[in-house]
Amino acid sequence: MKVRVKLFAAARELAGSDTLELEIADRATLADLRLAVAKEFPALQKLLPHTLWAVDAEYAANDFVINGRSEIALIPPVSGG
Amino acid sequence: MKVRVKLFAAARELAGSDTLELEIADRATLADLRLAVAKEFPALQKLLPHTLWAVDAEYAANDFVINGRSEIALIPPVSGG
Amino acid sequence: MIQLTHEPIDTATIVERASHPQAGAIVLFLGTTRELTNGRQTVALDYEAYGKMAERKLAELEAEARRRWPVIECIVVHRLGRVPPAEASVAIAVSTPHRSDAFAAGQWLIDSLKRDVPIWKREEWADGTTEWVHPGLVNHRDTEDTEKKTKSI
Amino acid sequence: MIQLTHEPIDTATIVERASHPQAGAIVLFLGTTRELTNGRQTVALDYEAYGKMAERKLAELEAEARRRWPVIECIVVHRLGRVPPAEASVAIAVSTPHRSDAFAAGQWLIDSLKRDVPIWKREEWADGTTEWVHPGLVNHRDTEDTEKKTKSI
Repeated sequence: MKVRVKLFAAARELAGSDTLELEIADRATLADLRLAVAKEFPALQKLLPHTLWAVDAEYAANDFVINGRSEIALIPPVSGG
Repeated sequence: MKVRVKLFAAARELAGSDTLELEIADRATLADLRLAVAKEFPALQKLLPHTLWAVDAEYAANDFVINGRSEIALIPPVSGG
Repeated sequence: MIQLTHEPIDTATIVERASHPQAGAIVLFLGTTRELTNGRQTVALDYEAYGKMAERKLAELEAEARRRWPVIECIVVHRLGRVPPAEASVAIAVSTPHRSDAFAAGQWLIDSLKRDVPIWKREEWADGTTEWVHPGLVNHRDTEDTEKKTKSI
Repeated sequence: MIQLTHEPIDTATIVERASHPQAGAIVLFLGTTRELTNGRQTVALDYEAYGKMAERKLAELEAEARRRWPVIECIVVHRLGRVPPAEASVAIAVSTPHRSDAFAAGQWLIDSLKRDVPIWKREEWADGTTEWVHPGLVNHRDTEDTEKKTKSI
């Protein structure tokens, strides 16, 4: 299954792109996705342990099962305000 | 000794004047002045127990000894803001 | 900066004065005339001050706030005279490097102002009556209202 | 009302929107760009948002504030893009019948915004370097600085 991951801030700059594209197994979770991102995009490895996931613009837990229709975003520690 | 007492808000309205004039004994305190005001201006009797004194634009204690040069004001419970 | 004024309070100017390149936070508090108090309708509030003493106390409060918190700019303005509903009777703006100090100083300043500064308000009720507000004092009118309520239960 | 904007924040309009005849208090919080952070000079902050999610989270925060406090008007505006020193990156205005609720709700809103809303700032330092701010992350540059300091002691 192909997934796209939206990137922001330092994650976007480290990856050199505002979107990642990866192939993951059907019924993979966000935890699986994190491992896949770390493997395929080494530039993000140091940042990844500090990030959260958003699915369809809402925070989502690591055990969330990814489907092909959702918008997935990697959320580094926020610093608005 | 003649003293003047500045009045504000309900005290001013109850007395019908923004200043009281009284004769008090030399070396009288503010506590003495309160008794004198209550006696000479009965309209203020109900309000007086709830008031503070100011001498020269600063709160002053009941045992303050009045001198002829100070500006004395009766301060009802404040309600600014 | 402290000020007593008979003019409407210009909040934009106050925020402008509180702004500073070393400030990370500005808290502006506005006390505004509320149209309903315990179900009774207010046409306006009318403020009176012992001007000389009120200015002195406000200056003391600003100085004390600066001792307690790392205040960069501090503006306290109290309006006098008639203040209609939704308009501000008091404005307090504080800027600090970090936000928690601005909130703490702003709240302390308005709490202290209401407790210590010789300013008084008079309610102008919709029924044409007026009433000085002196907290802790039960006025004749309030007593009547309470009796009526008690009887109607 | 919540808003993300690339324009300078108009605080006068926000205060105007927070005013209401049933309100006795308005608290306005402004987060402003600070020129110095730990002795380093900031030329500007540059804000980026995950727009769709930031708007949703801000709307949730407004709804939650209205559940917790008797909020009459609530305005939260966050500026995006480049914000020079002394200008506001965020404005939060809350009006309530009584002042303690306005302070509590305003402080809770900015604390929650900084913790939950997907917005990020990038420091633009006077030496020409830039640096995304990700709390909890030690970046390479900070590590170097710490090492230098440690060695010089």
